[in-house]
Amino acid sequence: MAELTYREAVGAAIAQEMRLDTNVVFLGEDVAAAGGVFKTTAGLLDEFGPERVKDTPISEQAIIGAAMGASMTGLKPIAEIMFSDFFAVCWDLVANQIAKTRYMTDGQCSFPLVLRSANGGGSRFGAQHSQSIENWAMAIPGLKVIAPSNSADVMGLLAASIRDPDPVMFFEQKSLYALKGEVPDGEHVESLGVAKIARAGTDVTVAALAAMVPRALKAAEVLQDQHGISCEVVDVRSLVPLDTQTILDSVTRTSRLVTVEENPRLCGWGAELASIVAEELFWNLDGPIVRITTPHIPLPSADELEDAVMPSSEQIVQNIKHLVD
Amino acid sequence: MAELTYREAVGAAIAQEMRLDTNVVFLGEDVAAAGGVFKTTAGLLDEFGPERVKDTPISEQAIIGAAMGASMTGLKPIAEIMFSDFFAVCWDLVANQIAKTRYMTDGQCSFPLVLRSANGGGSRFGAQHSQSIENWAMAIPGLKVIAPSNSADVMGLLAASIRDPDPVMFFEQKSLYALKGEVPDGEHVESLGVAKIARAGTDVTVAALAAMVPRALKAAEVLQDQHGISCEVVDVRSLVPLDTQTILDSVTRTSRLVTVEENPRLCGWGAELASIVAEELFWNLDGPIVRITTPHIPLPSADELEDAVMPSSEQIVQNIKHLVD
Amino acid sequence: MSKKKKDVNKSVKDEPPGILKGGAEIAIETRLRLYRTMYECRVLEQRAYDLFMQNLVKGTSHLALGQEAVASGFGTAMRPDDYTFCTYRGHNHTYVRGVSMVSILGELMGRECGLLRGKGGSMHLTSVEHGAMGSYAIIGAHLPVAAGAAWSAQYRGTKQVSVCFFGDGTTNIGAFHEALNFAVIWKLPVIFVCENNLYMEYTAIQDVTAVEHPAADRAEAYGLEPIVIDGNDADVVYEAASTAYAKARDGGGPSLIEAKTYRHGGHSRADPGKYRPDDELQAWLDKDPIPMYRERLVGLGIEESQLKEIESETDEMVELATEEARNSPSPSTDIAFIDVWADGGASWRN
Amino acid sequence: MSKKKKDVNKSVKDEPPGILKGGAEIAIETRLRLYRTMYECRVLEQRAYDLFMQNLVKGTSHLALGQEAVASGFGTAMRPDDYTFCTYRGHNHTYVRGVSMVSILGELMGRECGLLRGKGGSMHLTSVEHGAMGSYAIIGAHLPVAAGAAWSAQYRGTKQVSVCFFGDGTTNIGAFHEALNFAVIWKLPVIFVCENNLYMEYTAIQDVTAVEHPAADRAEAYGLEPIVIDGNDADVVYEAASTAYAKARDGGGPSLIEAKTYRHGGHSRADPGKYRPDDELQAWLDKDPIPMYRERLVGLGIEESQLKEIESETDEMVELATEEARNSPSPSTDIAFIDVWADGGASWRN
Ligand SMILES: Cc1ncc(C[n+]2csc(CCOP(=O)(O)OP(=O)(O)O)c2C)c(N)n1
Ligand SMILES: Cc1ncc(C[n+]2csc(CCOP(=O)(O)OP(=O)(O)O)c2C)c(N)n1
Ligand SMILES: [Mg+2]
Ligand SMILES: [Mg+2]
Repeated sequence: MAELTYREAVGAAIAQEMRLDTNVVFLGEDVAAAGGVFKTTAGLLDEFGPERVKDTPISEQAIIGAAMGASMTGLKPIAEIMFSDFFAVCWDLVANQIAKTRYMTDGQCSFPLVLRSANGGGSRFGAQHSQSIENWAMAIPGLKVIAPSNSADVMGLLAASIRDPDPVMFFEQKSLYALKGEVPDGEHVESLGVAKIARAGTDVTVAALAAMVPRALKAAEVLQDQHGISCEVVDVRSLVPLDTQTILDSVTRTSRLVTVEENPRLCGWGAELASIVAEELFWNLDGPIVRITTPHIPLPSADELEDAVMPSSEQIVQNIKHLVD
Repeated sequence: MAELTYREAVGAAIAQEMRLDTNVVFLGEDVAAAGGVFKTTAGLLDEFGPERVKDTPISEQAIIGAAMGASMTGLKPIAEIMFSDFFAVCWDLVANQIAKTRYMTDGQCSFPLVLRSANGGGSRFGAQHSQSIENWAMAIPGLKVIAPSNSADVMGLLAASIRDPDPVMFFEQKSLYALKGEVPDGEHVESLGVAKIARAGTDVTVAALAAMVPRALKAAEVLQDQHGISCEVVDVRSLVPLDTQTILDSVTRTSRLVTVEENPRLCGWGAELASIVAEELFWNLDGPIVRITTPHIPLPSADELEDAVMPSSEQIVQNIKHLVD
Repeated sequence: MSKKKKDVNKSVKDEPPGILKGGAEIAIETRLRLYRTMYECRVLEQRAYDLFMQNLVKGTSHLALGQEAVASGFGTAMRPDDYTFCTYRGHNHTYVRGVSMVSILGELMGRECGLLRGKGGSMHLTSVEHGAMGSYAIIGAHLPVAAGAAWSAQYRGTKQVSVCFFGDGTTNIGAFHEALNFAVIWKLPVIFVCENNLYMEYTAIQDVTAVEHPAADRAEAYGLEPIVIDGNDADVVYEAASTAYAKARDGGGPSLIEAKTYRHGGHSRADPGKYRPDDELQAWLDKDPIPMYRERLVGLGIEESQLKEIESETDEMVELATEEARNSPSPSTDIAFIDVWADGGASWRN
Repeated sequence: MSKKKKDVNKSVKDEPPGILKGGAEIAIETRLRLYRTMYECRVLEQRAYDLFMQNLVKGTSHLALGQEAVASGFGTAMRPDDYTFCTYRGHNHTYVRGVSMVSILGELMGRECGLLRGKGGSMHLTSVEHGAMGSYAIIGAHLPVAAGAAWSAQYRGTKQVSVCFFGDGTTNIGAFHEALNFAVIWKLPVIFVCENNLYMEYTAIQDVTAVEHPAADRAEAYGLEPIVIDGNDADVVYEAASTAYAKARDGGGPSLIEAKTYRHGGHSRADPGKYRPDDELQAWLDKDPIPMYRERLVGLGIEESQLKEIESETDEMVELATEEARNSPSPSTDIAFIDVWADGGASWRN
């Protein structure tokens, strides 16, 4: 086991896969010579050279379009979009072209590509650099959607995403980049579509993603220690494919579901999960399904303001206490 | 009462508002001289002249950006995006700029504009010209989201959208354009944020939107006549603001909720509604919340294929029969 | 402005459409192939039009009647493993890659025999096995995608060229700009072909564009040579295409070619095209690429009978294709629920 | 390519930075204002930098140290009711409209006295009452928005001009292209100012751009005159700005101006800017617009004492502003939950 930061795990996964497959190529803004503005891809240019690790202009449509065209003709591109908010400038390529073309062409083309991006709040970057947009991607048929919460998952799931024959949106929570964690030695690959029980429990299932996982875990500890409430924390990890089995199994055991989402309220992944459970496990439930989200607002910039709106472990504790009491 | 098509109601609403307020201006591709590719805006150029009714290049970012800049400096622009799928090419302007700038600037700017577009399936246009993207808009704080099901609502809600001081995404279901309906004489304006009970009932609340409303109504008739099941059909009309009061009242009475969505499965507005009801009316419910949606796939083009995937009144009947039995 | 226009005109090959060049260097077999291809495109799309009229084609459809010289010229100059990217107005560009008439007509009618078994429709014709890498229905998107395929060819060292067809209206969207700059800085083997048919949907391109030549007047913004060609002259197109292919294959990077042409009909099925002045339409009908090219061939000594044979063979071909497509069943609705993912499935959960 | 470059050079005002023109026509009061404004910008942003170093500014921040002549030249030439649109590197462009130092520093520190009470932060400075219509943090977006404000001014007949500042890197994104074409065809009173500081974030603009002058070499693609100016010479900027404002106000339509300049520091807070060659950096430090302009003023007979007074007044101003901003409380967290809508609220349901 080596200890890697979440940031380092990104580069390690890409390097691992580039070593194994010369069809893997990587492009983005400031990713090569500068090693990425979050320094996630430092060293790749040196190891793999300028044919495989490429700096681009500020042309997100060209970046994603290039990845699409390359993927349908034999390469396995990884494209970086610096901040996930910027997917809005190239959403046509993502949502209308990459996601749909396999289906529209009766399965003639595949798009083995990864679009990775720094996602989420907590870094005081304000409303245009802090969004959690996993739900934008989840709403589009044809995209796989991954959002890891720790270094080992970054490495294993990013490697799996690169190997996957379908387009994968890989969201790195930027406030976690400095977080350290153990990563298995040697080649490390996990499977997409598998949730992880990050903490076992019996009273309530708490489904969380990315930066909300550590907060949910902390809340679970407090709830156990101070209130005798036992939470099972599920790290959803993969929104598409969604491991409904693990989640439904957990809720079957606990009879309660709380989701913790970083994104604004409306149409988040938690709503989807809530609707699945409300339909499929209705008779098993012992109480209302509760969603904890950022309110339906853009994110403010100042630290106190941002902290006030994003779901905190205290808020999770309060909500669950209230629910279970 | 005059009988207008859904298509004519669009032009009537714009004309009504342009007559009342010279700050209302209208721009889009092929909207002026040609009267729009769906002929919704025929006659506006003649009546209001080329200063107020303007043809643009194929430059959706410029169109939406122009509307934004004009709205923050005194005008009330209406911009047409020909097919709602094309919002993907200008999503940054919509989701990151228009929606967030009022909040980010501590309320300094308002954006009294309307972005209207032909939305939805059923016209055999294939995956890139048939999407229902109300949920894309609903997921973005700062956007109001309207989707009418009939001529009177088109007229009343579009007029209200134009008068509204906030940005409104106005989705016209293109397969309804030829549908005729009564529209009140004289100035006609409704309120945003009000759902309508399109049919009263006692056994189950069916929440539907746009083209799904007539299908839900037809299903309700069949269910009543053939199965003795009484459906209350709620035409949601306004996703943001959402009239939760009308919907929750209805579900309180019927104890059951079925949503009928045209969009692909994941993260649709129905999921949001389901999650609200699963949290707030859990103890009132008599059974699972059921969502009827298009599967999580792009839309196919051929008529039999498209019909096979979009929610039909038969499918609504089957689902509700199964639920209530 | 006046200075600017002169500059451009100096360096462009701008021929008034209809004045056909000699093109003596083109082999007669190639010429016959150009003629046959244009003629095939013409009858194929005329048939498509008839089928709309009989309500056998649903949804929408965009014909390129009058623009056949562009598809034929590029298609004929292409290598079999080159890549084509085109738009919703892509029947001809797809057809010239060797895709069968029956699969095209079948797709328009949404039949089992259709190229995409009805899942894509008229706007999305694609045949990867023929290098027809898709028809894209949202303006601009396929320009960067074509650049990406060219990047892949460059990386893999295959000498394949990617060619991307689009209209005049497309030059005003952002993706055009990004793709051109991107292709040039990476020196990609891609050819951008603007078919300037003077209109976007119903709006004249000159009413919404800051320059006279919507593509060529932008070429220098990317360090490219401005090229305007007579898109109704199959020989001119063939030569311009050959030059651009050779340049791309030799590592010379991208080209941007503006081919002036005209669509005989409206923008799409629903459009009678009434916004176009009668005399303009008539002038272009007089410059129909097919009869003009036929005349040239006759002038070059080709027997009338040989041309008649091409024509009757093609007419028969389209009849047979129509019959076969009409007799093809509707696709099983099962196929609507598959092939979202590479494993053939569509499920998003376990 | 070589032909092209010559063409552009012929028609541009391309001065090597540092060679200051006489500019004898500019009134001395205006010159003093230009100097004062530059100096104010400089100390304001130096203070912002110090506050980062003390960890009193969270998040990110982008300084324009070295680029002050552009903001000052345009700001000074502007009419009070004109509109400014700028980027995340917008402290100076906002400040020159008359916004107070305390509200800018307060915003950077996320205090109650901040221009946006901490809701926007460094990247989104906006003061509608001063015509500072926003700082936009996603590349390209504000170009069409600025065009829209110009459209509104045109429609309302107010003779206001909209000016839009952006960087060299921004010229390669789609919105640039769409906005330029759009502004020209509608003849909008908008000025697009590209501050070419040679770098996007960490990548040199020349490595990712098909032409030498990222903005000016694209001007002709929109029928505009290519203009490159020395962006480090406040007089040159002021004159170019005045010309463009007059043209816009007279109904002459948009201008695109490329101002060559350089940022002394890194792209943003996190960046030491090490990717820039030492000699390049040194050469530009030697061309610092502020000491150069000061020297010119002295050469023109301005008393040293008068300049010192400006400087000490400004130094005191920034001290006071810093104190006031530091003493300002954090905003009440309540404000995070309001002002999504024009009614002041944030609710999406009844
Ligand atoms: C982003 C986008 N905007 C608008 C449209 C609608 N649309 C389809 S074709 C067309 C006109 C395109 O004109 P041009 O590029 O000249 O091609 P042509 O149809 O003449 O071949 C328009 C506006 C679209 N498909 N995509
Ligand atoms: C669409 C988009 N892509 C990328 C970024 C990240 N980014 C912020 S500033 C910047 C560089 C911009 O360079 P330039 O336009 O030259 O302006 P400068 O920072 O030099 O003033 C980049 C890439 C962004 N904000 N938006
Ligand atoms: Mg055209
Ligand atoms: Mg720059």
